[in-house]
Amino acid sequence: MTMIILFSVLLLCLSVAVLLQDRLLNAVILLGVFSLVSSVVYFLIGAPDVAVTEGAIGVAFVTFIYVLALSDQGKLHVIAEEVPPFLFQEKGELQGAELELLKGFADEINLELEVEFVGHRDLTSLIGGRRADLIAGAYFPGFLAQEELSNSNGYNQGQLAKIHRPAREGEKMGILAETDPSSIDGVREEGLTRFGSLNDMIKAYNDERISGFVSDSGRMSTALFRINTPLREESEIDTLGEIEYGFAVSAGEEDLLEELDDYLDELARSGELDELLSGYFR
Amino acid sequence: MSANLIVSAISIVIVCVGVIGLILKRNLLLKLLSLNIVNTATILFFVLIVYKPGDRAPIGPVTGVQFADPLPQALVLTSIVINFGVLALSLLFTMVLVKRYHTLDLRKIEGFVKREFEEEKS
Amino acid sequence: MIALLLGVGAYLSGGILSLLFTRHRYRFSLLSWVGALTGISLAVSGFLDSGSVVRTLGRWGILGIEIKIDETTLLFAGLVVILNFFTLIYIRGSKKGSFYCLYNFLLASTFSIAFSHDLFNLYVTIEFMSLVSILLIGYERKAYQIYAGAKYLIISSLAMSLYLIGLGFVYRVGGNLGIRELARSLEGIEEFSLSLGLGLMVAGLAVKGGIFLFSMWLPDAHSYSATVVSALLSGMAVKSGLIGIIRLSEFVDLCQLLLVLGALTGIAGGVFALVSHRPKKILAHSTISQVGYILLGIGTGTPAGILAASLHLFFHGLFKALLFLSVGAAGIGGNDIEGVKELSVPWTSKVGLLVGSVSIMAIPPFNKYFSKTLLAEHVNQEWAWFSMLVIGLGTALYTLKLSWPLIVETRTNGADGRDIAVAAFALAVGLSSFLAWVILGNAEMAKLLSWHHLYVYLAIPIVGGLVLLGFRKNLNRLTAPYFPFSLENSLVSLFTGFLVIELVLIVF
Amino acid sequence: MISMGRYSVSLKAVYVVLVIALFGGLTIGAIVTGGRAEVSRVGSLYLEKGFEFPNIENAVFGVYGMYRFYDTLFELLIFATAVLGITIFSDLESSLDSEKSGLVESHVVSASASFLYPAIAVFGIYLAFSAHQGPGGGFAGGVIGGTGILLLALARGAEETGRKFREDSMKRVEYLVLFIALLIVVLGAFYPDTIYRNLPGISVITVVNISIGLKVFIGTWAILHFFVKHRGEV
Repeated sequence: MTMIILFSVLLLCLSVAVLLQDRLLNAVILLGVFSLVSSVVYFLIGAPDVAVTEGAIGVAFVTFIYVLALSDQGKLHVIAEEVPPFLFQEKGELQGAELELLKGFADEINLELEVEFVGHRDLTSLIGGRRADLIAGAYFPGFLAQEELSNSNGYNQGQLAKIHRPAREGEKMGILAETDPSSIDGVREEGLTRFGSLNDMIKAYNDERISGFVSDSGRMSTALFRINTPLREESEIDTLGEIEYGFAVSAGEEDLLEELDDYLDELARSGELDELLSGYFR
Repeated sequence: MSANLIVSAISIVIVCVGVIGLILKRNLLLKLLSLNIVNTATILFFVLIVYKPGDRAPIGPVTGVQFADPLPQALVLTSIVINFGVLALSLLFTMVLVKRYHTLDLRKIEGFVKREFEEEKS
Repeated sequence: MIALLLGVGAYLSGGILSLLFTRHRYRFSLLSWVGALTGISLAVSGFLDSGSVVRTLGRWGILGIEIKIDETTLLFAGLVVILNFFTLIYIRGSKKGSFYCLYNFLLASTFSIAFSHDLFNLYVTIEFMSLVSILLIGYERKAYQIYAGAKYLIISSLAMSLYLIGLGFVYRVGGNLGIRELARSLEGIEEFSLSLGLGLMVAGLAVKGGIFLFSMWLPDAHSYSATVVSALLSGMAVKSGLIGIIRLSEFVDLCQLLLVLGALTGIAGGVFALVSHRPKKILAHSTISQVGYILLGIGTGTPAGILAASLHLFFHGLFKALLFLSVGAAGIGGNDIEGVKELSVPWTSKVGLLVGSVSIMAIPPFNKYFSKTLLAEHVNQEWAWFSMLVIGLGTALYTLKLSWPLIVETRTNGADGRDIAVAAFALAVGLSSFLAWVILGNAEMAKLLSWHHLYVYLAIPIVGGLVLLGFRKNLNRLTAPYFPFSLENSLVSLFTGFLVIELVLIVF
Repeated sequence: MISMGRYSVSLKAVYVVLVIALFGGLTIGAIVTGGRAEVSRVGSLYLEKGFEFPNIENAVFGVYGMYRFYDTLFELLIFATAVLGITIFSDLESSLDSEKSGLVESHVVSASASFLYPAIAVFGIYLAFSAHQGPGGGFAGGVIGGTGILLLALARGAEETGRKFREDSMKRVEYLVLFIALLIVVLGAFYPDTIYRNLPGISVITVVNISIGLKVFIGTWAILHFFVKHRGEV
């Protein structure tokens, strides 16, 4: 008789344990154990029919269905614009400072990292369409429209620079498509042309189509290096302000953002961050 | 306070734990798990309610032995299958919802559903 | 017993055959309707010569499942057969084979609920019905339908678990499952565990029966699903919980509880119907408020009161299905009520809407008038009679708000084949008031048509019309809040409702 | 929100826990104070009457297989509806590119499947057939047989097993069984003694066992096949 009481107390603890799990797979396994113990209790109180049926359906079938249905949800979907040395692909293999950062973060919350390179325009639509969890690739607050996103803490400093022909400043400026001009002072809405990528913007500037453009330092160095035509001789560069490179998460994901911020702070405190950055940005 | 009253009381506590989990958990799949707990615990309660200590399985024509009451056991076989049916269909619907909205958080799903119904009808 | 087996057997075999041989699905469904018709007519003839009878299935004495044939059974089974005929003509082979299978399974389960007089058989048939209606709600795979189906499934599964716990208590004290045996063995027993068990069972059935605090899933499920499905669910499937409550009230005194629940459901359903904007949503909420009438009928506790409740249950099934079909046929189920002006509505839907709204407002020659006045005569408590008036006013208000723009302010255009079914249904609903005359007989009808009742029940629609004209502008500004109908809040209100039931059971 | 130190608990959570605790307290109070029926209990009657029929030793089978077979018919229908729901939605496009998440390829499973599956199948059939003598029943036996096929699917790949146990051709058998159950209900309602006691040749009990076992076996495999095809989507 005391066996039955012991088993039912075990059942109670199991039911509470199922609800406290945060990983779904653990919760499903515990539910299987819960059904198994209840099947044993049925046997003890003289109901073998119910014990066999609960064992066959409750333990085996239900657990199979749940485990089959559960996706190996453990994937962290990252979308990014390819910006060496932050995050880029060379000879088919991912490299970059942000890659190390994200890989460490994914291991921390035991998920599997999956990076996908997309064009500048469909960054926001992908996050809006909830296909991805995180935006990377030299992202800084103001780089994309803000209402769907929430930004993480910065991990690397950079400057926002405005490059323009002397004395004809502010006539026809160019900025990247999704940037909202309100976050950049000194740039007025009218007369702005928006470009799909930095390379087209620099080409347009060189063939005089626009009189100047705004870009951040990280992207400028790589874009110039890649299209290896120097800027026009007499262009002036005046820095608009400091920016913090970081990551962006879709608006609703507070807990993911919190974990990311804790991870970045802890990395900065332990000094690994500076050592990592110095490796990539000498 | 014989043992079977204590065990029935514990099965009711498990029902309460399952219902609290069902209401407060935001993840739709965890809601289904707690619904499964509630159903299993109700079945346990239904079989236990008529259990007298020392009951033997109602099998074998030997008379004069204290047999357990066969009726709740037969009824419970049916409700185990019913709970399985409910679970399989709700898992199917959850898969369709996740395929459409990519999230298991019920509050977000409810927001999307309301907005989508208005968009389609207006 | 033959009637039950014939009807259920016909529907089940019709469903299975239309699934296996999808080419002849319409023919098989018609055949199963004919089978059910013969079943119900056998039951009626059996009832006429031997009155209401309780038998067990399979001649096992008290070991078998009890079934009972009385007025409630016949009226509900008759409703099932009539709705089956008109909805079958309405869809007429336009759906896939599996739809017909689910359609016939739903009819089989409701037909069997009408006859069942055994508490566990009720549980199994109601669960079967909810599983089938889940698949019907989510059949067109639109995301909001799937969500409404999932919400209904979770809430009704939890409710039937509560029912099972209550059944455990009742079985422990009563020792039997058949209601006639239970009435005998629970003769003078007054126990807390018995009243709690019954409270749990009433809570479980209330979720299925569309009572306000319990079935918050109903507006979403009935307004998002396809036309025929919402017509069947509102007209017929909601009644299964009420049939269960009628069966429970045979062996225990639930009068005070049902009066309180009836008044609460009627008024709250009416208020929510007034503030919602889409025709199908208004009709779904009006189903909840009409359930209030039926509960008041059962709450009288007298056999005549239960007859009035079953009659009202029958008539409500008819005109609510008619309203859903006519709104669905016009294809305006989901549009906003204000934006309907430039739409065009086929004349058949307008006729259906006219007959439906006139009978829902209980205007004399139509069917609901007789069941409502019969109810008014038997309601013994003063405040219950007054709450009936308030519910009547609410009904008049939201019906005029729904049907006035749809009938008057929209252009009418021709009707294609499908809408003729709606017109034929409207005719049948109009004629169904003769059934009341057949059941009640001349003397009773004359009493019902007496001047005292007439001027009360004519005044209500007129007052409703005037109130609506005055407040129409700011009435349209109000919108129904969505939060009470989300999954978590409906579960919370389910348990709050259970505590209300326990409070009333303990206090009275 | 009420914040106590680190935990901020929403008002709704407190209200929910309170209501459910009240519900639990009331029910436990009813358990403890409740009386037990002394009047004629149907349960004891099932025990006495159940064993009078030839070769029925399991009283529980007597209840759900003979006296209350109408409930078991509805139970079969509920299982058939679940399977029907799954087959209706089976043409959902599976978001599974076959090479990405293959089933487990461990050699242990594929090696042991060939001799484990027959053992599972025999156990399932034993449970289904001996429902009236010992514990078990059509449902348990059918489910065990069905999950045995899942083991085969894990070992030999879902597509190949899917072709071997084609569930849509088996669907006709599944619904034929429903007809048999319906027939038994109708016959049992009018001539209970003839078919359960002295029916020459085959005994109705084995027909009941076979039909339930077979139906659940096919239904289980149909459901599992769906979830294998659409794995990893929640």
